[in-house]
Amino acid sequence: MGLLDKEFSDGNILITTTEDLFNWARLSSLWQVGFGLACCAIEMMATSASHYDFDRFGVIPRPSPRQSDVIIVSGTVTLKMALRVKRLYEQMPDPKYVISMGSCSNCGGPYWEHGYHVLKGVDRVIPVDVYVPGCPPRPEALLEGLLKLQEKIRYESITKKKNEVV
Amino acid sequence: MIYDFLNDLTGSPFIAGTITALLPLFAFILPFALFAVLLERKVAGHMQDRLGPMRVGYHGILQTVADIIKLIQKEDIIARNNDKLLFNIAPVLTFAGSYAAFAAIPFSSVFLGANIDLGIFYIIAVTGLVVAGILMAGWASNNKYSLLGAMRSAAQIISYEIPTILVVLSIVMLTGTMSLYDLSESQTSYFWNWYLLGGPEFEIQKFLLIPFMLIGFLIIYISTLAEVNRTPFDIPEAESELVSGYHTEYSGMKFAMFFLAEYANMFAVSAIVVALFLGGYQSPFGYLGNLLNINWLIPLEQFFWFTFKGIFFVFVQMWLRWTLPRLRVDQLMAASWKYLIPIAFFNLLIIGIISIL
Amino acid sequence: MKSFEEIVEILKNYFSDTSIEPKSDVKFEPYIIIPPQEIDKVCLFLRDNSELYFDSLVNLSAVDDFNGQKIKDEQGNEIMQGGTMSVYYHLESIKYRHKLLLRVITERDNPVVNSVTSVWNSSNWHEREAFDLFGIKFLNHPDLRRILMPYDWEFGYPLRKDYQNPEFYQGMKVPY
Amino acid sequence: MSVRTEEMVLNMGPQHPSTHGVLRLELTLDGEIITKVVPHIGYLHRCFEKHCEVMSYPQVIPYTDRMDYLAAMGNELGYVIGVEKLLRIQVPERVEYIRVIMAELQRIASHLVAIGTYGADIGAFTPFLYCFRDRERILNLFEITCGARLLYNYIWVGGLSHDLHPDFVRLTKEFIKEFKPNLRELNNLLTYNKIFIDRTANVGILPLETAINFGVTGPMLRASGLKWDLRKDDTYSVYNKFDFDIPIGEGKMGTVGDSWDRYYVRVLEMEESLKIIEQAIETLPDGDVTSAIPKKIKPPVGHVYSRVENPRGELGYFIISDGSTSPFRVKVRAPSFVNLQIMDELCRGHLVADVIAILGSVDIVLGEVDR
Repeated sequence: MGLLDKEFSDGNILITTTEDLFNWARLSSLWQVGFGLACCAIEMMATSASHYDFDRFGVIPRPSPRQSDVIIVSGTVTLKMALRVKRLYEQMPDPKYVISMGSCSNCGGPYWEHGYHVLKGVDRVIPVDVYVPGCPPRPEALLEGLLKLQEKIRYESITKKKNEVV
Repeated sequence: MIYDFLNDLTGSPFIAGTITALLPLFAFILPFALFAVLLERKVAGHMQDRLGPMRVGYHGILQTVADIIKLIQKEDIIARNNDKLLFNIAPVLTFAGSYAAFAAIPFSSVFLGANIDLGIFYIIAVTGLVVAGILMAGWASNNKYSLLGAMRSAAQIISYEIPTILVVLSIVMLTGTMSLYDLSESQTSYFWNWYLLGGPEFEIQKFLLIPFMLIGFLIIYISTLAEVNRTPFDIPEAESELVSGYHTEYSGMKFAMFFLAEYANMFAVSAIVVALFLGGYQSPFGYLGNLLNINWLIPLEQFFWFTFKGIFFVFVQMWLRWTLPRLRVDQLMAASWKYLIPIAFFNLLIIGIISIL
Repeated sequence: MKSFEEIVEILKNYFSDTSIEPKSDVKFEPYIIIPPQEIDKVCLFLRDNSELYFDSLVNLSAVDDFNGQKIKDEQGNEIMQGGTMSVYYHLESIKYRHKLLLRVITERDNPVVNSVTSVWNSSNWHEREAFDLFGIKFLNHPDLRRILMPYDWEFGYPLRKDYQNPEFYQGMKVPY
Repeated sequence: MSVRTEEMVLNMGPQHPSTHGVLRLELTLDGEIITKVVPHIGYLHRCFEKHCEVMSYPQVIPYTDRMDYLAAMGNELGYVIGVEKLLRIQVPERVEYIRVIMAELQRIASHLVAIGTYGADIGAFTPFLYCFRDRERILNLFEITCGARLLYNYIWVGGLSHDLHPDFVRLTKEFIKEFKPNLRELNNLLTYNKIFIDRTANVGILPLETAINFGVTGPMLRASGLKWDLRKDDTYSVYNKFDFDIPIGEGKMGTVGDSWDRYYVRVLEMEESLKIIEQAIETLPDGDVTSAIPKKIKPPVGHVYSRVENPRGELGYFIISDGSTSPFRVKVRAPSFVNLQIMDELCRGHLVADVIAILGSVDIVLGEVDR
């Protein structure tokens, strides 16, 4: 380990404070891709709407993936759609996060056995940060998923590798 | 003005110039844009039975700060098929266009970047850069949505410049000056001296002018609304049609520049309207500084009144945005060429006739 | 409003007995069996006849009758040989408020049916769907492509009863 | 001088803010004028019909929910009516009344989404959120009844999964009372807005002949001027006991059958649904909602076509039974699937912005288009 590496890996005050600031900014302003797939998309819309109000947490839908930070995969990913979802994910700029909303995108949901055209879990094409179970998840569940994601971002570090983070 | 003051203070024209140039950016545009975005979200939220940002800072006041810090961290994507040079220049140009306009905007009788004789002419000219930037962005993105958005935007801004200029012309004709400073100075002390209410000359013409001034004010407000691409004229970035229009392909800081330029522009056009029709930085009820005999209070009061009036019109723009649907591209053109321009033209004629009476 | 028998009567006046085969002894809904090569002519007649005026095709359903011979292929999967496939047409006259059910029976190994898109535009996508999921070819269809499955799906027709799902599609694992 | 011009192909979707899901439209443009629209569907093909063939009759009901996820109650109702026809079951009157109430509440909820998203497509975002706010109250009513917000599995073969909550009648009355002024507010904000009318009137005119030939049903067909509603014309459940009108398009702001008419028919239908709910609640009979649920569902060999008027049009189930406990084949005639075919016909010669206006007025749900 070189001197510089050591200096950075120990996490001195300067780095940790900027890191905290950056993490705080990232977690407070998670813009989602305005993108819905199936039933869960309706619940996602309901979460953005007046009663639950995603905007309270700083989440606003952006129509273009280039300007978004988080993609909420809301609904069944079919084989025909899977590569499009992947491309959408690839179009987003780093750092980017994925919330898999609903049983369908977690694991295929009710279509796991006989769904000849259903991808059994969106994690087969893109990496997922937070899974929200439910069919469809209630808006509260999605909010909880978002808070979990924020928690995850809070402890991210530029010096440590992502998978070392608890 | 402020340049002379700084020049005296530091003795160096270079430092004075730099500070004068950067002052509006850091003292006003950035804070204003951050504030305006937050205001927009709060206004939208409350109009829609929501709360808007709540978690970041007290009632979400730090929301836009977080947004900007986040946007700085984002990856800057330049796709393989983008025209790299234009793609990089476009946001800078757009931002520079709206930033340069602030040079001639009279925030108060002392806080004024440059007292140009052709102030209003200069502002209208440099905001033309925005169009160039948008066109470049649309072309360089190599994205059909961006291209359509850019084309629409260029057509729209050019069409709506004409009624704006016709109305500006009528004011210029009436006052004989293009300097925004002189215009503001002439509408002094009380609100009945505003050009919206016929100007400071207390004669029969003043009362004849009032209805035509109101028409002129409405026209310039509508057309400036279109120039900054706000609803109901937001077709260049119409979310539901063109994804995000000309800035679809931009990410990170470049997108933020477009974003800042948009909000800076909103204030710039409101400022023009305020300076032309609503007395500029003049207080509508006289000055507290005069009353208490404190001279240094007056510029502060003026600054307050100017930003207050400007932000009020920005608020009206937001209010309209969250109330109205958007027009279609052909209806938009028709609104300008069939209605606004002829009306503005006749308005100009009538104001001309009244002024020679 | 015409009853099923009256409609059959009118049809029999215009078409030969071999092409009109009414089935009224089934439970719930009686239907008429039409040969696959004549369905478009019969439908055109049904639409344009002033007494019948079936101006709307409500539904078109393909069905794998699965009544052939079960055999095993090389991998030991059970597949079907021979047998029939049917296409059901639900017609309705909005003007006279009567309904009719037609059935076309075709060979399962090489299902070919005449398209009725020229009669009712609404059958366009229904027929494409039947082609996509069952492999029934509709002659004279203007645009017979896959509709629900991906255009490059080459693993057969999923709604056939003996369909086997592939292991991988474009690098993605398909089974759970 | 001749200028070489080229047609541009614009791909809209599958990820696009206003395709209402994962629809892909391939637009061929001449400038901004549409010369051809090719819809590509199937991005949400979830193999409903295959599942029907392996599931038992009651197990299919949750899958029907997931087709038209905005009108799950209506989907269940159509399927259950079909199976009951096969089994020849008579269900208690209370069950029928509750089913009607639920279906009509669902119709309002679904139309609210349709209207709200339509507003958002045109650029008015606020009505969208107002609609969702009101919809949330209907979802609360569903939630106290069966515990689910969106997909209910509530209407069972021969009965219902739960009886009504004791508070249901009171809360529904409260909802109706509060919803009526909200509907007026919506009309003021959006329906009679000059810009909204400019954007939608005389856009995407659908003549009646074309509509019938394309098999279009539901509010779209009614907007073209035909009084055709299965609730009245091929009545099912207990709809014949209630007094309500069928609103049709009158070309108030433009031509009969334009987008505004399609939109307005939905607004009027919500009022009619309120009427039905009010009547049904007043005359709600007593009874046991689970008494007629059969222990074993094994219908005789045969086939049946059952259909209901869903918010988007005629939803039909063609159920073939081979005498076993699971259907031999279920074919769904999905209203959105049929209605969507007409996009090309409606869009030609219009501008890109009009495609959005037309698509919104067709009101599709992709879950149902692709099944």
